[in-house]
Amino acid sequence: MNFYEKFLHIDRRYIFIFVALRVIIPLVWPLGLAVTTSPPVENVYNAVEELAPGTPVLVSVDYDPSTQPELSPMTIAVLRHCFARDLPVIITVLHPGGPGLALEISDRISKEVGAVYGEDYVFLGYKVGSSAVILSIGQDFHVSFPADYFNTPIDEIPLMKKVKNYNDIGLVITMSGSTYPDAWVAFAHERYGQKLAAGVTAVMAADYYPYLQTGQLVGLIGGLKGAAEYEKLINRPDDGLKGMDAQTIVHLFVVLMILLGNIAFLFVQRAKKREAA
Amino acid sequence: MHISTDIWIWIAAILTLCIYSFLYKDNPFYKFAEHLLVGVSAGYFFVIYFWNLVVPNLLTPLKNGFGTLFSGGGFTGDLAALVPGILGLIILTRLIPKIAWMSRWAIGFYFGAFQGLTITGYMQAYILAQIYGTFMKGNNPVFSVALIGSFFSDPGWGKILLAVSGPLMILGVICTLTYFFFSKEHKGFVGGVAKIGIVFLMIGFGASFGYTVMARVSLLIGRLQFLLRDWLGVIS
Amino acid sequence: MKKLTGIFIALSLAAAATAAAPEEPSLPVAARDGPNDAGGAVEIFWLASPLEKEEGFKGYEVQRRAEGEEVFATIAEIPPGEVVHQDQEAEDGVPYEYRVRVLTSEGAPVVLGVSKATASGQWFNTARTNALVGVVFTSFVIIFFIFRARGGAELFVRKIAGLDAVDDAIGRATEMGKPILFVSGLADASEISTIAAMTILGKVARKTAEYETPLIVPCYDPIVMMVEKEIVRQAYTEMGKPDAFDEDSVFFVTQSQFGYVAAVDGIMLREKPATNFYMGAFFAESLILAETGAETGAIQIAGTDRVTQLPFFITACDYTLMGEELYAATAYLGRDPLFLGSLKGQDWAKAVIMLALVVGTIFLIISTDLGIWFAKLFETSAS
Amino acid sequence: MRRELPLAICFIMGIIMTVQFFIPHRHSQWLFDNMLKWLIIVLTFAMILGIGNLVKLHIQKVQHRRRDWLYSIVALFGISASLITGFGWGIEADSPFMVLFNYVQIPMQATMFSLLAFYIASAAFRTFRARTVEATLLLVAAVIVMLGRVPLEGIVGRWLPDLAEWILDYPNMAAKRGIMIGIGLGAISTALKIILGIERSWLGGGD
Repeated sequence: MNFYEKFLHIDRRYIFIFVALRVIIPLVWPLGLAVTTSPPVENVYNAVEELAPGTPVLVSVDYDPSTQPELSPMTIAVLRHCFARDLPVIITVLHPGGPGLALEISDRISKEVGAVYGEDYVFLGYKVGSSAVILSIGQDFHVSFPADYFNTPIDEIPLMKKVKNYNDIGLVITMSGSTYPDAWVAFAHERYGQKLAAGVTAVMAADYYPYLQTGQLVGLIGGLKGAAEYEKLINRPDDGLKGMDAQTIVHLFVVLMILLGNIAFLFVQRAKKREAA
Repeated sequence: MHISTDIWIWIAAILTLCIYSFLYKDNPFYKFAEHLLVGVSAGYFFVIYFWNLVVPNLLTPLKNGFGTLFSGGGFTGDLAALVPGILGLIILTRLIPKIAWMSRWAIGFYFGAFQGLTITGYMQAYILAQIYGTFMKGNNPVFSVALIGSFFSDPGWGKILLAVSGPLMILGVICTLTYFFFSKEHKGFVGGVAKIGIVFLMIGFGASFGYTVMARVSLLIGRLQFLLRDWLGVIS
Repeated sequence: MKKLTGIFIALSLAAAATAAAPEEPSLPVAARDGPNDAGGAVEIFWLASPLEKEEGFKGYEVQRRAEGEEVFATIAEIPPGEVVHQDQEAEDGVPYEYRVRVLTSEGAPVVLGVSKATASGQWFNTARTNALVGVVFTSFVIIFFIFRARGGAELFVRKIAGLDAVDDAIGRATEMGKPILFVSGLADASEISTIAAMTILGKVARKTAEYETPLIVPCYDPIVMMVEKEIVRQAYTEMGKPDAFDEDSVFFVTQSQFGYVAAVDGIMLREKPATNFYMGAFFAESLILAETGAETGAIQIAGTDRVTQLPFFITACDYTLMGEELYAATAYLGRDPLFLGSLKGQDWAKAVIMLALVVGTIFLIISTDLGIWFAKLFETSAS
Repeated sequence: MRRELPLAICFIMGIIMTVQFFIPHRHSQWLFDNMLKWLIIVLTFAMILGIGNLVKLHIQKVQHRRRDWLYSIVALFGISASLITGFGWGIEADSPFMVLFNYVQIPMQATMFSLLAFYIASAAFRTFRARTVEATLLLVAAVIVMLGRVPLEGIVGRWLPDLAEWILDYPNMAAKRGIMIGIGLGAISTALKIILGIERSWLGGGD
């Protein structure tokens, strides 16, 4: 077996090691590869920028741990942005697997920026029945969320005293690993004219571009790349940009392996032909 | 370095490593994790279904329904829950060999109901919506004479791509469908068209494969972040 | 063929004619029963008031009163820019009067107009007429050819490589003295692909019974397990080897997607099956299964109707049944005339769809409006 | 009773649920909403059989000291842990059941899922070879789309991501639509055969 043939039949465990290293190294020592921002993400950023300080933003954590690696970085970036702009944040959860994640993130980020619970942000928790919940917020938050996640009646929460329904909310951002944005578009935007943005996984992003064209979504954050762009916009590098480094490197590695594999394959084929001749 | 002191994080981390050990080869650690996962998850779904479905949709309505009935309130809609209740018990006849055949009644019910849902659901999502989508992109047709005309008045790469994309889409759908002709041998004209269908299929499969790589890497990033940050604390 | 197409097009035209066109309110306010709904809803439209352009305009107020009531109660406040509201709390059969008023920052609201409507549930969803036409037409063609096949018509079916390989794959396992692994997807018994997988399992089990090759069938769903157990038992009985049937060869694992995958991966590495079948509905796990199987050197035959997973099976397996080929397997392996007939019916339906695509293209070339009109015949309603 | 009755039930239910789709009326909607719940309840009963089967197999393994029987004890332990915590303390957010779910089941499931990152790389290397024209097309499309999704702006122009998007939007969608229409017809045909009792393998054998 010559070198090329050996390469073609390389033990796949070597590939595994390379993949693992190519993810671990950028996570530990970020490379800071350049990321250029794209209009859909810039539009979300601008929508937040345009709000007057004090205008509440609703962030809905509509995903579970399976899509968390992609969606948590963008949720964190958006929260940081809102807090930096003095926009109070109302957090809701429509996915049954989401409350734990939402709690952890809101806890961590509020501590980091010194946001006060009840004034700068509030966590309303999970309610079953996605479309019905979205609709009911249009009437009144009380319908679906009489109390917050910690069972404090929302009438006793300073922030919620100022908020009745969508009319009092500047922007809704849904972070979702499945079809929740469709429900938000259909019920919050179409029915109540609520300004809406979405954060989705990379695989889903293409499905939601049409909503951007029609203006049903003001902006869209797609996958780790989108999160990285948002981090760049708010100038606060974190998991998105780090993950993006890892993703880019693994991508290029896979492409390189395919190319090398084909070159080796070509040489082996040629050698075989020569032998046959 | 701030290694976690939470016992549950340690458990989660060790189990994560046990699963990863499978990449090297099958081994006792993997076997342990595998059997634990199968056991815990099998029980998990049963418990979840019980609390989230059986209790609110079977036990509670039955309790209310019979409550009203026995207190003289007559029959109420709650008693409709008897349907799945009885079907469920019929399914369990499988445990008694003598009358195991009765379970087929419940299976017939289950299969029949879903077939009805399938016929209409697939007609909408897989046939009508796809035909519609072949012609229309959002609210605009995929091609128009004007679009093609605009290429001839002002030729350019972007324009030609825009102009041919629509017709190419329709052609692609027709050729791919031809590949799925079963009652005609793929020879001659039909064979040629089916070949073009295969070209579309292969490009489509390649593109979908490439499109998914990124999402898969992010899963690995998530797990490694857990190990490196939440457990070992080597990254912030 | 011509006749069928004619009927199809005529029906589609009829469907288009009956579909309700979106109404433009001619009066300042118009209320109507919510179309194609379960009842309990009234839609109220109005023409934008000239006051909209003036300063101090705050929006509209929709009010309602039932027949016999004196006062109007406000049911919704509508922000500027919208001219439609759906009253979801109307009671069926009660005649209501709806009043829309313009709200301004100063002065009392100005009445825009009044309109009457009664909510009711409909017995036919006109927005689904096209689906009805489609279902009736497709069913008719398929049943027609099933009947023709019963009459003894000659039926041809083209080669499907993945299915031709089934015999060889089982033979190979027998020679090697190794088992065969059959995974019937990770969906419940309600999925058509799972049912197709069950039928293929029946055919495979007959072969393994004949050669007395061990068969391993781990199941994701308990109902699938129940049914498959019976199918395999039946296959062994029919081949005259009821004693060779091992009750424990068909077993339940877990309904957790990746728990199931962990277990099947373990089976592949420990039992080293010579042939792996993956038939049915698969999700993200497809590649984990197929790559693990490839590593053990098994022959792998996959079949799925999950379009997103096909690329992974195509690359990692030896043979892959794509989409409709999976359903065709039953007809192909069994050569039962009724099944072959239905296959022929599907082909005719396909031909009509292709014709519709060509017609639509021609229409689009003639006139964009005509093309859009034709495309809209196939538009589906979500509700 | 043994074969005809289940076939008849299947037929009737199939027709009812097909017709239901076209009726928006409240009664019809009620049936649809409840039917989905009922079917899952039936499934839950069947899970008793499934879990019973799983438990039986592992107990047998332990009893007969078959290969790897020690691990069967682990599986049995897992089932008991879920069932006992789930029925004993309920499934609220901080219950023992959810702790088990969050720190045992979720990490392992997520890890299994993440194996894909490795396998997608090894599968690409192993199988993406320009053996035939078809394989080459697949390979080229995959490489273009992969490169198009990496932020390489500045190194190569916008044309690469644009081309990748075009491939996804047109040739890829065309192929998908073709497959889906075929699937639609095949599924309707299979469902029809089941309703009509032509496809009856689900009945199993015997009388």
